Amino acid sequence: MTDPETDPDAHAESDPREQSLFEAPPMAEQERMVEAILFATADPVSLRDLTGRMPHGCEPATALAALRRRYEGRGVNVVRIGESWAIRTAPDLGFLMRHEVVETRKLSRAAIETLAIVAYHQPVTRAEIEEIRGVGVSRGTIDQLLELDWIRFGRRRMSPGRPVTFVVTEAFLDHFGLENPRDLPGLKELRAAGLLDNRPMPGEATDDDEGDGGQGDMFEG
Amino acid sequence: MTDPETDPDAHAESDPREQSLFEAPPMAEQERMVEAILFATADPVSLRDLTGRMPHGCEPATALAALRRRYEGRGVNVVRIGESWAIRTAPDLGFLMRHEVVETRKLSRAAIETLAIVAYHQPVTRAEIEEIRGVGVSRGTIDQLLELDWIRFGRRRMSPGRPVTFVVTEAFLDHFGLENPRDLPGLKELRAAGLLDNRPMPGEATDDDEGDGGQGDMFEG
Amino acid sequence: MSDVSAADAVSARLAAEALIVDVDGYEGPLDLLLNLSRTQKVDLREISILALAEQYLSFVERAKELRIELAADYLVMAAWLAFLKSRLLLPPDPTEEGPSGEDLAAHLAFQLERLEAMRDSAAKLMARDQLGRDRFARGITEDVARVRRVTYTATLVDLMQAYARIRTKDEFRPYAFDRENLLTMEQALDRMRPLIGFMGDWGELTTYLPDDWHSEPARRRSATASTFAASLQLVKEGHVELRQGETFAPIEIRRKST
Repeated sequence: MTDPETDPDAHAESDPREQSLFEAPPMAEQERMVEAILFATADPVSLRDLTGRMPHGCEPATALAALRRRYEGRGVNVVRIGESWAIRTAPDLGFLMRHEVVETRKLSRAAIETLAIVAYHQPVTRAEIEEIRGVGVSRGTIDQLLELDWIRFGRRRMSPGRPVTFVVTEAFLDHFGLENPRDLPGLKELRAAGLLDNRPMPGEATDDDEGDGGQGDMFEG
Repeated sequence: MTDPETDPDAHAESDPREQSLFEAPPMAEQERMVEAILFATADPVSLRDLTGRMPHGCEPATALAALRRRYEGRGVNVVRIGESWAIRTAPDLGFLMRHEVVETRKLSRAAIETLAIVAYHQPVTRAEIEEIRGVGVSRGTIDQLLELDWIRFGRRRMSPGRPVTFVVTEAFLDHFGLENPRDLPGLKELRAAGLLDNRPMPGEATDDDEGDGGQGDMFEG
Repeated sequence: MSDVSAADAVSARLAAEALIVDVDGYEGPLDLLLNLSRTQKVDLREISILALAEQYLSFVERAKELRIELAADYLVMAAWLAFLKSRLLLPPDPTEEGPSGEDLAAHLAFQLERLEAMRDSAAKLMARDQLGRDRFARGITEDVARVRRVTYTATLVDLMQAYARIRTKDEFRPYAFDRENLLTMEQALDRMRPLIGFMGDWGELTTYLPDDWHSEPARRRSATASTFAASLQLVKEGHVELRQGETFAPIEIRRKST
């Protein structure tokens, strides 16, 4: 027998529902209570908390076990966290908790220039890109284009250091509505379209020994 | 024999994330997903959000209906709030949640009455609120309701001065457990008794478009 | 209209005096009228508006003694009620325009009833199970990670312009005219106009370049461009015709037959 003077649970007069001390709610009702408490409480709830919050005579452990079974295989599960319990998203549905926001941005100037150089000069090495742009090409720019799947690694150049080359991808052609990189307007057409000044390139002659001349036929004719 | 080409459940073995555009996850799986999403947030989630977050081809409306039935009579329920859905504890278990009660600033009687007028007469202009209450409405009262996110600005009234109107929000519906503004207690009776009419003072020029039956379209249908 | 009992008058007065003390509870005239009508304990539709008006006016009288300032609302309502009272007391004059006392009284009754209805509704609303008091939302919310997926776009024109920009970058320099190697369109036009009369059948445009602009590439390019532009201008003016057999074929010019 517990001593009513020392048993902390004996002071049931504060029970909000005026449940009689000796009639606990039916188990189904207790399960509902545990469910509501676990749902609404901001922190995981210990068995002790549950006992304290539920009407007198309840057996939260039993209710909890039933609730746990009920949620097995559901979209959320009753999980144990240390000594406490909480309702959490089923692990396999975590992907739903990411809300993807698609944002469309214009490609940076560095990226579009690098892309243009790859497109017109492919296969082209990073050193060549830098040479043509006249400024360094950041790792991030290359990575971005690789990630967009607009450029990919081509074959290695058979020159000292065997540098990797870059070429454009099918996705690139798709995006820009080209059937073939050769469909890119040549320098002459750029010139005709007023996109290119017609002065001879000061460094044009030296461009070729750097590359393998691969792009040459692309621009002539 | 089910035809694998037409049976939507035929491809159920694959991971939902890898589903192609045309194979929605089985309905039981969709129900789990809706369950997880609704459980994860305190705010109501619109059908549109659900559709956006679930894999292509899902039908959250069907899954929602099933989920709602599943939670009938449980400790937490699936409730509809305007065009959105949420999970809320069953009202009869509120007594367990004493810990969770957030003490809110007590609303003044002016604020409560103004809120009721907006709810029952929406969309309603400030002048109309004042006309109904027979007293000026202080800026603070409106501000307080706006701040609580229980009312918001509706469309402007097409009458001289193009006054702004006020309507109640989804948060209002959520707070008072209403599926939609039509469910306001006693609304039908009030309307039948003509007590939601905007009757002009006799002898006053009747302002035709002022009383454009503003709230009609909100409640009808 | 003396159907207001003395007891009611007393309670009405008490209610009226309460207004002075408890301004929060009694906000305004209609509000007060509603309370006065309640003290009559009758259906609003059967209320004696006249009695109500009298009670109200006597309140305003006394309130004036108690409080120096009265809200404008009260005074407007008082004036309106005084008008209403006079309308109700005087026999209707058929020649007079405007609403009858009965109409005004009916409207006031409607207003009071509507306010009462809103009071009731507000009470019903507040009695509902409220979120955060009787119903609760999820306590542990799982933040939805907003994954920002950025897609980049560029057009073919962007691409070509970028390339053109790179290819011409080396030549960017401070703007300066070197006039000696530049044939302006105006100069070309001046040169072409007198020649139109002598143009026969189709002839290559290049033959119309000034003699001393043929050899040096820079001068030749400028002359070609300005002569071409000038001939376009002449086409536009209807003096000549231009044609080109195919891409990159020589451009030919002739005088337009009239």
